[in-house]
Amino acid sequence: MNNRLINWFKFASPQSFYPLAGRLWPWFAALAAIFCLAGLWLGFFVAPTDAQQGEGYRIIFVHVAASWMSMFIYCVIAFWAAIGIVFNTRLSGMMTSALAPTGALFAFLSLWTGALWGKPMWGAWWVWDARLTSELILFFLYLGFIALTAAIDDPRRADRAGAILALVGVVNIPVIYFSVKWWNTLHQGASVSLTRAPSMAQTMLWGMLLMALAFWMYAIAIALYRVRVIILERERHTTWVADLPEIKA
Amino acid sequence: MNWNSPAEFFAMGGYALYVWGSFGVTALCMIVEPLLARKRRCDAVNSLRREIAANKEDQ
Amino acid sequence: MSALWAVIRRDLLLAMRRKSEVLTALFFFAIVSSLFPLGIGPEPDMLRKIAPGVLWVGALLAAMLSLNRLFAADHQDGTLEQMALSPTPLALLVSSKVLAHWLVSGLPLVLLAPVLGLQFDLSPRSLAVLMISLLLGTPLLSLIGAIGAALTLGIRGGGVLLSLLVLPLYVPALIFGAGAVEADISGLGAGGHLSLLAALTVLAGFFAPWAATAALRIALE
Amino acid sequence: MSALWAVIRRDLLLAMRRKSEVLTALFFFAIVSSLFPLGIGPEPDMLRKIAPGVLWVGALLAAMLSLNRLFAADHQDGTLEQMALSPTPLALLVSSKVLAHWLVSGLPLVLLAPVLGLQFDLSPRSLAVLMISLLLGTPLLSLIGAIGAALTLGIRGGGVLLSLLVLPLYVPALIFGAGAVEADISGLGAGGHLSLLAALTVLAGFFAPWAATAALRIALE
Amino acid sequence: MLTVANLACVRGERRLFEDVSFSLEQGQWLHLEGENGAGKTSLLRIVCGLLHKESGEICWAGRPVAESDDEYRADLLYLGHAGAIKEELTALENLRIAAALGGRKLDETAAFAALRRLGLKGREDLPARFLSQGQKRRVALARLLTSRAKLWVLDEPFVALDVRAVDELCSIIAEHLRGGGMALFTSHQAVNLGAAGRKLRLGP
Amino acid sequence: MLTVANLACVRGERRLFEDVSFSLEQGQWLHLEGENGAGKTSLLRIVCGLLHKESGEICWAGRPVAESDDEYRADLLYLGHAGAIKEELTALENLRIAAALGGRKLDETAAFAALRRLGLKGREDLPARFLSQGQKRRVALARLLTSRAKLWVLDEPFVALDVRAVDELCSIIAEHLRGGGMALFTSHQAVNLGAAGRKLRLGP
Ligand code: HEM
Ligand SMILES: Nc1ncnc2c1ncn2[C@@H]1O[C@H](COP(=O)(O)OP(=O)(O)OP(=O)(O)O)[C@@H](O)[C@H]1O
Ligand SMILES: Nc1ncnc2c1ncn2[C@@H]1O[C@H](COP(=O)(O)OP(=O)(O)OP(=O)(O)O)[C@@H](O)[C@H]1O
Ligand SMILES: [Mg+2]
Ligand SMILES: [Mg+2]
Repeated sequence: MNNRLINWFKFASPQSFYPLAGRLWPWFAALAAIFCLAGLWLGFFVAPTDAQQGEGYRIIFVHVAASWMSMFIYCVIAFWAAIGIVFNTRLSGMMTSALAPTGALFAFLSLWTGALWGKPMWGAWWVWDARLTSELILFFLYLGFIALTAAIDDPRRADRAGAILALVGVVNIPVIYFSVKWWNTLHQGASVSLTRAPSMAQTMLWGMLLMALAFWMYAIAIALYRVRVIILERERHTTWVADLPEIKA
Repeated sequence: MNWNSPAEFFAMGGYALYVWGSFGVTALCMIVEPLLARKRRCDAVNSLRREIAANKEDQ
Repeated sequence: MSALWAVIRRDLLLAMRRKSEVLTALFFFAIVSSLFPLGIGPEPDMLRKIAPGVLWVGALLAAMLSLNRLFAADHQDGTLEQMALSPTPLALLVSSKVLAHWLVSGLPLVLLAPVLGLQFDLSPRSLAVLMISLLLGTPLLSLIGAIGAALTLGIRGGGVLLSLLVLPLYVPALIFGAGAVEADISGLGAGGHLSLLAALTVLAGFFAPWAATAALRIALE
Repeated sequence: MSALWAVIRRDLLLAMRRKSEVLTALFFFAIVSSLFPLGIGPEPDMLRKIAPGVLWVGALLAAMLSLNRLFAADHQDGTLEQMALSPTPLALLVSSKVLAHWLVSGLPLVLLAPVLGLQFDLSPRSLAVLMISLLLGTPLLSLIGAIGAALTLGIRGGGVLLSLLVLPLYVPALIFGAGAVEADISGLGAGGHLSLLAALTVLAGFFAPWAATAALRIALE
Repeated sequence: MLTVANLACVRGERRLFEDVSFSLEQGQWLHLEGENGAGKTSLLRIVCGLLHKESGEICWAGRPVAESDDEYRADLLYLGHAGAIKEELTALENLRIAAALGGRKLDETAAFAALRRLGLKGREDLPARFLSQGQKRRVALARLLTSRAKLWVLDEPFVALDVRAVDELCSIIAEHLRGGGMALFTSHQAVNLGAAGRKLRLGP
Repeated sequence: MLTVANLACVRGERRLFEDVSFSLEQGQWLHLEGENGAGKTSLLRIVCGLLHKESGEICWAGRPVAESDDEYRADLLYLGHAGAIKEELTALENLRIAAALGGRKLDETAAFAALRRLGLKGREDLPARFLSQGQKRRVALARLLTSRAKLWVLDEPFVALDVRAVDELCSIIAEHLRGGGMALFTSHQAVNLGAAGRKLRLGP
C-alpha cells in the first residue's frame, strides 16, 4: 500500500512526469486520429438519413461529443484542483491550466454546433432551453477560470486561486443545472420544442460513441502536450530542464 | 452507401451550411489548437536555450 | 468575539462616514430598474411581465458593484494583514465582514424594492413575495460575492474580472428569486422557490467564508 | 503631440498588460445580456421585443463599469499630478485618455453586439442597425463618463456615486440608441434616431474634455 | 524565544537570501540592514507568516510557528509599510479599531494618552485623510503603546518621522525591551537602542 | 529665478504658515525643514500650482506664475510622495512614459543609463510591482537624470533609500546645481549639498 502511494507521488513530480507525458501523447494523438476517421466514416457513409431531420442531424456526431467533453473536462479540472489543495502537489496546478483551454474550446464547439443545428431544426440560433443555458454558463465558468489564472503572474498563487474557483464552480454546476431546468420547464416556450430522434439507429449510436472516444483521446493528447510546455516554462531554472536533450541540442 | 455523387455529399440534403459549418469549425479548432500549443513549446524551448547560452557567457 | 463585533462596527462606521455609499447602491438599483422602461417602451402589460426579472437583475448588479470594495480597501492599507495576524481566526473575521456588507448593501435593497415594484404596477401580494425573495437571496449574493472578491483581490482590472467570476454563480439566486415572484403573479405559489433559495443561502453561509478565507490567504502572499 | 500619442500608447499598453481587462468588459456585456432572459423567461416573442433595450442597457453598464478605472489609478500613483504639470495642455491629454478608453472598452462592445443579438433572435438588418447605433453611441458614453469619473475622483465610494451621476446623463444615448433598433424592427426607419445620436456625440466630443479637465483640477487640489 | 534557522526566500526567480539564522531573547533587539531590494521586508513578512518561506524553520518559545499559530499571533505585532490606517476614520477611531482587531478593548483615556505621547495632541478627531504623511505614520505607531505583544516586528518604523519623533520612538522601543519584550526591525538610518542587540546585514 | 513672497497656507481651519518668503537663483538649493505636519508638502504643492494658496506671490523668471503657466511647467520637475509609478509597467517603460508626459522622447540607451546609475541594473524589465519600496523610489528618481527642467521640487526624496543611494542622489542634485539648476526639497535627514544653499524652517 505504502509502496504504491510513493509510486504515485513519484509521477506527481514534474521531473518524472515530463518524459512520461512525452512518451504517451503521440499514442493518444494516433488513437484520436483513428477513432475520428472511423467515426466520420460511420457517421457520413454508414448511418442512414434521419426520417425527421434529413441530413441535418449529422451534426450530432460532433455536437454530442463536444458537449460531453466540455462537461467532463470541467470535472477533471475540479479533481486536479482538489488534489492540489489537499496534497499541495505542483503537477496538479499544471494539469488544470493545461486542461482549461481545451475544455473551453469544447464548450465553445458545443455552443457553435448546437447553434448551427438549432437554426434549421428550431428556426432560431438560440433558445433559452435548460441544457443550452447551462452549457453557456459552463462556458463562462471556463472563461472565468482562464482569465483569473492569467491575471495572476505568480504561478503558485495562480494555481491555488484557480483551484478554489474550480471547486466552487463544480459545486455550483449541479445547482445551476437543476435551477435552469426547473426555470425552463415551469413555463415552456410555446413556439419551440425539442424534436429528438426518438430511438436512435444503431449505427448512429456507434458513430456518436466513436467520435466521443476520438475527442477524448484528442483531449488527453493535447493536455499532455501542453502540460509538457507548462513544465518547461515553470521549471526553467532547474538543472534537470537545462540537461534535457531537446534544450541542449 | 448514402450518396450517389460527391455533389450530393457536399450538398448534405440542403443542410450544407449547417453541417459543414459545424464540422469545419470543429476541424479548424482542432488543427489550430495543436499548432498554438506547438508554437508555445517552440517559444519556451528557444527562450530557454538563449538563457542557457547567456549564462554560459557570463561564467 | 470582541474582534468580530469590532469588525462589523467598523465597517458600518466606514459606510456612514463615506455617506454616499449606502445611498448610492440604492440609487443604482433604482436607476437600473428605471432605465429599462426607458429602453423597452411603456406598455404596462409588458412591464408587469418583465418586472420580477428586471428588479432582480437590478438588485444583483447593485450588490455586485459594491463587491470590489469588500476587501480591496482593507488590502491596500494593510488592515487585511493585521486581520490575518489577529489571534481571532480569519474565517470568522471574514464572516463578520460579509455580514456587514449585507447590512450595508443588501438590506437597503430589500427595503427599497417594493417602491420600485410599484413602478411596474405589481400587486401588494407580489410585492411582499418580492421582498421576501430578496431578503432570502441577497445574503447569498454577498456570500458568493465574497469568494469572488477575495479571488480577484490585488489583481488589477479585478473589478470586471470579479463580475465574470461571480455572475455565473449568481444564476440560481436570480432564477429562484425572480421565479418566486413570477410564480406568485401567475398564481402558482412561491413556496418552492423560496425554500430552495433559503436552502442555498444556508449552505453558502457555511461554506463560502472558508473559501473566501482560503482565497484571501493567497492574495496576502 | 508626442505626449498625446504617448498617453494613448501607454493606456493601450496597460490594457494589454492587464490582459483580462479588455476581455472582461466584453464578458460583462455578454453576461448581463444573458442574465435578462434568465430573469424574465425564455419566450422568444417577448425576448425579441425587449432585445434592443436589454442590449443597450448592457452596453451602457459595461461602459460605465470600466469608468472608475479611467482616472483613479493615475490619480493614486501621482501620474495625474505629472500630467497637470506637463507642458502639454491637460485638456488634450484628457482627450487622449478618453479615446484610449473608448478603444479599449467601447469598440469591442460594438463588435460583440451582433453575436448577443442572435441570442434574442434579431434579424440581420436589425443587427446592423444595432451595431451602427452602438458605434455612434459608445463614444458618447466614454465622453460623458469621463466627466463623471473626474468629478468623483478621490472620493471614497466614488464607484457607485459615479453611476449615480452618469446614468441620468446616459439616458438620451439609451433612448436614441435603443430607439433606433426598435424603430427598425417595427419598420419605421432608424435614420432620425441615429443622426440625433451622432449629433450628441459630436457635441460631447467638443465640450466633455474641457469639463472633465476642470473637474480633474478640482480633484487634484 | 524567537529562533530563526536557515531561512531561505525566493521571489519570482530570484533567490533573495539563504541560510539566514538568528535568535532573539527577551529584552533583545535586532536591526536588519541591507540595500534596497535585499529582502528585508520579505524576511519580516516570512517571520510573521504572511509570506511563504522556501526553506528553514521559525520557532517561537521553542515550538515551530506553524503549530502554535494562534498563540504566536497573540504575541506578535507587525507594522508594515502600509500602516493599516483608514483615511475616513479619525486617529482615535483608527487606534481603537486596531486594538480590537488584536483582540483587546481599548478605553478612550488610554488611546488619548498614546496619541498624545506621539505628538498628535489636538489631532485626535481629525480624519486621517487630513493628516500629513508623518502624522499618519505616528497614528500607526501609537499601536505600539497600546498592545501587549511581546515581539514587535517593525518595517522601517522611522521613515517619514521628524527628529523628535524618531527619539520618542526609540525610547518607546527601549521601554518595551526593558519590560522583557523583543524588537525586530529594519531601517536605513542608524539607531541607538542600547547594548542588548545587534545588527544583521542581508545580502553582500 | 524663483521668488516666493509672503506665502500663507490654510488647510481646513488651520493656518499652517504665513509670511513665508524665499528666493532661489541658479545653482542654489533650499532645504525645507519642519516637524511632521508643519506644512512642507503643502508648500511644495503650492509652489507647483497644485494647491491653492491663501495669499502671497510666486514668480518665475520675474513673472508671476499664473501668467506664464506653460513655460513655467516646462521648467519644472515635481516629485511627490507618490512616485507616479505604474505597477504593471516595467521600470524602463515607466521612465520612458514619464519623459513623454514631460514632452520629450527618451531613447532606450539614455533610459538604460539612468536606471543603471540608480542601481537598477538587471531590474529594467521587471514589472514595478515586484520591486522593493526603495527600488520603486529609485525608478521615480531616475526621472531626474532624464529631464531638462531647471527647477527641481522634491518631496522627501531620500526616504526609503539605502545609504549608497542617498549619496548617489546627493551627487545627482549637486551636478544639477553645477549646471545652473535649482533644487527645492524637504527632508528630515541632514543633507550636504555644498555651500550654495540654505535651510528654511517652517513652524516653531
Ligand atoms: C447552442 C445550442 C445547443 C447547446 C449549447 C447544446 C448543448 C448540449 C449538451 C450540453 C448536451 C449534453 C447533455 C447531456 O448529455 O445531458 C447535448 C446533447 C445533445 N444535444 Fe444539444 N445543444 C444545443 C443544440 C442542440 C440542437 C439544436 C439539437 C437537435 C435538434 C441538439 C441535440 C442534442 C442531442 C440529440 C444530444 C444528445 C442527448 C442525449 O443523448 O442525452 N442540441 N447538447
Ligand atoms: N517576481 C519577481 N521576480 C524577480 N524579482 C522579484 C520578484 N518579486 C520580488 N522580487 C525582488 O525581491 C526583492 C524584494 O525585496 P524586499 O521588498 O524584501 O526588499 P527590501 O530589503 O525590503 O528593500 P527596501 O529597502 O527597498 O524596502 C526585490 O529585489 C525585488 O526585485
Ligand atoms: N481639513 C483639515 N483640517 C485641519 N487640519 C488640516 C486639514 N487638512 C490638512 N490639515 C493639516 O495640514 C497639515 C498638512 O501638512 P503637510 O502634509 O504639508 O505636512 P508636512 O510638513 O509635509 O509633514 P510631514 O513631514 O509629515 O510630511 C497637517 O498638520 C494636517 O493636520
Ligand atoms: Mg522594504
Ligand atoms: Mg510631507
